[in-house]
Amino acid sequence: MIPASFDYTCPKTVAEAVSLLGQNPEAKILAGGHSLIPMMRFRMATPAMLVDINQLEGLSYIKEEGDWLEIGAMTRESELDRSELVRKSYSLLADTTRVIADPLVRNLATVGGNIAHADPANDHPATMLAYGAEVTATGPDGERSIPIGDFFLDAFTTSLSHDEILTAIRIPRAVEKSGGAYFKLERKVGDYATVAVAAQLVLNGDGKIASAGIGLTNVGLTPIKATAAEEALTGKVLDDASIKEAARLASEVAEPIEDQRGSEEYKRHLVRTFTSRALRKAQERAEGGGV
Amino acid sequence: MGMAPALLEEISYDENGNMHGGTLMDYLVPTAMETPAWETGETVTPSPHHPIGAKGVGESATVGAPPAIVNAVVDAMWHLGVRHMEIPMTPSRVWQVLKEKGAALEE
Amino acid sequence: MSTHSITLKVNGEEHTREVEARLLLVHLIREELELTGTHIGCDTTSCGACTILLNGRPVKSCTMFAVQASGAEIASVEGLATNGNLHPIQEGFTEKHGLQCGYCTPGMMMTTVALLKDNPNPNEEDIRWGVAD
Amino acid sequence: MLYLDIVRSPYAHAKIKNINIEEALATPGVVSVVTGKDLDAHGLASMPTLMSDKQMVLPIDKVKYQAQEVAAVVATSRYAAADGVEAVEVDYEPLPVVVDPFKALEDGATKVRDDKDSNLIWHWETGDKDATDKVFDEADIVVEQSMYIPRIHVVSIETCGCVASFEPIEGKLTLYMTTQAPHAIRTVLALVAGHVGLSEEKIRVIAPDIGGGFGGKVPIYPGYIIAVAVSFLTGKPVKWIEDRSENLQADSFARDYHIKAALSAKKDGTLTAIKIKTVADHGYTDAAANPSKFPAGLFHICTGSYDFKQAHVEVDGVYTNKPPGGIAYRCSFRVTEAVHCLERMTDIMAHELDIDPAELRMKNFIRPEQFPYSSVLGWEYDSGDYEKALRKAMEMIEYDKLREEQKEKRARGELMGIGISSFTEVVGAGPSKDYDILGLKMFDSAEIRVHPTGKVMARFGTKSQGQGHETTYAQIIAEELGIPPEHIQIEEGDTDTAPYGLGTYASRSTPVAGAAGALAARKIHDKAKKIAAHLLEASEEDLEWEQGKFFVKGSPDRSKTIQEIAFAAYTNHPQGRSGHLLRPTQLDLSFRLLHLCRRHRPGHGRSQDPPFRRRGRLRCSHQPDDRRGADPWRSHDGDGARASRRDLL
Repeated sequence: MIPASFDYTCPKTVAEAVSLLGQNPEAKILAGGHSLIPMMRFRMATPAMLVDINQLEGLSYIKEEGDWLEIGAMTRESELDRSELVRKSYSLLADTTRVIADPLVRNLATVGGNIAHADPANDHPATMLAYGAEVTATGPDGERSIPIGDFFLDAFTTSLSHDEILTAIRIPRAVEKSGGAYFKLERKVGDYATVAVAAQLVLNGDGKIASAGIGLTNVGLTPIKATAAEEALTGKVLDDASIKEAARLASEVAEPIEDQRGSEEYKRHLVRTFTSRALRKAQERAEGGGV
Repeated sequence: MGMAPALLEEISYDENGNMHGGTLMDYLVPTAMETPAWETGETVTPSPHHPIGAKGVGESATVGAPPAIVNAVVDAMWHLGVRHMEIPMTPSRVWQVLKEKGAALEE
Repeated sequence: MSTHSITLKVNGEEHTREVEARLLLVHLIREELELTGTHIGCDTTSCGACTILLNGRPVKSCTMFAVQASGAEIASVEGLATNGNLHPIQEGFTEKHGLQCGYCTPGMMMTTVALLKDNPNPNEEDIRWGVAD
Repeated sequence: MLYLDIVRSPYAHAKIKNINIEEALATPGVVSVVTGKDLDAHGLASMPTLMSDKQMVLPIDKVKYQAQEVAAVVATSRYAAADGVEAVEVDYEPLPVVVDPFKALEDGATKVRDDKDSNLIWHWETGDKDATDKVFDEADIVVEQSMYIPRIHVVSIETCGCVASFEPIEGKLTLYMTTQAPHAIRTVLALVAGHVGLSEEKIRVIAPDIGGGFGGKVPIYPGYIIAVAVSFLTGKPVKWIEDRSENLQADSFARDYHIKAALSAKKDGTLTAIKIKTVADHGYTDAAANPSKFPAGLFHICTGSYDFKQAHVEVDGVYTNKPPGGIAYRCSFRVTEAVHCLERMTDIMAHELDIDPAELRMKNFIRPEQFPYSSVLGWEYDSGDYEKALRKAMEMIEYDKLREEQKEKRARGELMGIGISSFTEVVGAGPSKDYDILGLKMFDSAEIRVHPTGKVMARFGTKSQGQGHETTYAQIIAEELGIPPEHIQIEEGDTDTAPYGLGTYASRSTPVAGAAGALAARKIHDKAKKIAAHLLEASEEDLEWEQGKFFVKGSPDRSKTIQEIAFAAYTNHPQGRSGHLLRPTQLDLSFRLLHLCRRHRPGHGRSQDPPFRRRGRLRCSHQPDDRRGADPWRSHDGDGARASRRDLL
């Protein structure tokens, strides 16, 4: 399994990288490489040029600023995993990071790569949908912000243009009485999800749901935002009835297909089950219990 | 130790002879996380035909474990009318059986 | 197709090589530097037999191009023993028969070295989690 | 060094209309592209499988399974070879595919093999059908069940691969390869390529440390033959290392057994007979690593640990458009399939009769006093105490408590199950009357040399893949000779130095080669006694042995250590025994086992080899091939091995 030949560039600045992409329509960005390099080894991807963005300065950080938690695109999954800030206040993100691939992959794999690759089986996309995150894209005309809901167009296709680089992801800053959880069924460590569900809740002072976010992994061509389920929960108290209804709505919006991981029916069942579990856990965390 | 064929490993083909599971991403070999802890014991009955009484035991775990694991799963569901489970007993297969027997729970 | 001059430190020793961009790091280590303790078990980043330490962190050297490692410090299993003395991890693996065929053992050892650096007193769950790849 | 990479078929069944190699040959670094036609010109386009069926090395006109080798690219680097593979253009015409073995057996089914009449490879049956049917007719209860044991792969962490290095001046081929059976490989290579001049004495197979085998590294795969052929033709070393995906998609597979079984019993739970009908999917060629006389391997150990009165087994081997299947994997020649069937059936019977599965097993176990026991399907069981083993396992897991817990949980609607299996496996592939590979009768060999300072070099015909032979064999020899294990060097895997053996699989190394080691060590021990008698000026009858030294009875001070004796063997030998005594410290003994039956293992625990017994307490009661070596003063050069080679010719 030997990749085809390619030209390699390793720019030092984002502007330089953007310019290289602009000049080379067959170029691809190399971030953590843990999706791209295996595909190149199978010659399923044969880019003429790689623009290695691992040496770009200032793209690896996790910080709260204004209304956002901002994460640099080149932040390694293992850095997220070790971040006290993430563990303390962003339980959904912490849950997700912990189950991406395996510990060694997480040492190189990046948050930006996981999202920009737009593999519906990747874990961060659903989580970012549940959070209502925003993607920062840097191109020849500077930065622009893309709501995550507008980002995933199709399998492996995003709204980034060829000469844009995903440079950061912004998650709404954690507020009081908020919490989330990610539930994933994988066949073994390192596997893609059979099904996974991300849920994020913000509660009002009276315990009712101020806002709910639900994202689904690997049950369609793109990660799916379960909008109807989110809306059905808003303003309600999380109880057996509202959970059941949200789980049903989430499972309806899923578009799973039968494969080695299970039947369509089974996957819809998992969406219901994990939506219920993730919501319960999110509620528990929003109320200050559990981690 | 024999759990892999019982629970994970399978090579299958579609009707055109295309293989499912031709990489280690889909041919599932258990890691330390999937593998349970186990206890071993032994009794000794030396072979009378052998200068040091030795017998081969290289495959002890792998031969006996798959039916033991199937027997456990079927034992758990016998009262529901389940007589047999094919291997590998993946989560989706077990769920399918429970569903057919009206025992799959919804949360 | 481009070639690149790279310099990297492997087990404390500096090496400079002219490499094709597509040369995988594991092939540089095994075939150019002739450090064959690092093994290849799969094509899909699944097995961990090729694990080395890249600037102190365990990574899979089959899923990285050699050119990306320019300027990096790499530790492979050959660097564990010092002055003819086995590393405590090597001694531990020997004592507890943690070898069998030994093919993935170098990767297991490098992972374990890194795990213990982060977490000197892991419980069983930490260990299983840490080496599950 | 040249590097080989292989073009593989995307189709499971297709006609090869054309192979265009021009672009590949123009690829930088590519030296040549080898096709089936090129190999055919040298009579190397096909080879025999371990079951004497035919396997294509490279096809001439048709491919028969997905990922089959179609052409090979030889280049100056692995990277260039991969580029060459990408550049080879093959024009295929897809043909109808048969993947279901039941459909393959239907009239009018697509024929997988043009050289055969049908897709049925063989029908094999054993046991008395009428007598079995009669027992079934008289039974109180009969249970039936179909089951499928899917295809699985050995997936040893190191893939297959080799460096073939032909030296044209000496005419000698050295093949470094990851194999479990180096000598058998050497013989098979000579059979495949003898006609082009690769005679067996000109072939050296070296298996260094190898990354797991599990049965998958017993056969020869096309890549090996292509590498050998290219090295032979170019006179350069050629390296072929499989990728993981190639390994998973093309090498031999295990299982793929479709089983229909019926079990009969009396009301009280006494099992009376078992009937099994199986369709075995072997893919496009019968490459199973079975003893020739048993097409379905040792599947007929299916009566397991129980005292059955009758049994009847039928197996149909079937060709399909899949890679070769049927290797012995993680068991001794299809025992796993048999055990799976029997233990499922036993459990179903227990549940149907509402008898505890453990109790039903206890009731039917062969009892200790029944050994040696002859099974109805013709296996002789030497020893065992099955009930004791199961009771021990039940105590360890606190079986009764678990059943209580299960009852409580079930009352609460929770599902909990407890599974038991017990099995008896025929292991230690060594009884020549039952076992062979391609006619090579199974035995194994040990050669022990004691150096003047009392250090030992011992070589064996087996090949460890991590089983720890270096430790086990050293312990056996240490126990026999009183030489510390750390002074004993164990070597295997080089056919130029190690004595002929059939390799390591089917749990055979310690039972067979380990036995040869013990017997060879005993011969040295007997010789040492003669030298000690000479040195101590005592008669042999007056000497006693204590671990590591001989001493004169009643005078413990008058003693000679094994190390002193070893030195004397080279410097101070008895009159009239000179040359003979000095050098025949080299012993080569083959050992064939008549019957071995593994210790019974209920449940799914792991176990260790039984502790080694000191000689004297446990005597070998049957040493069939030991007669020739009865004179300890005579060197013995491996008659067993020679006899087998004669059998082959």
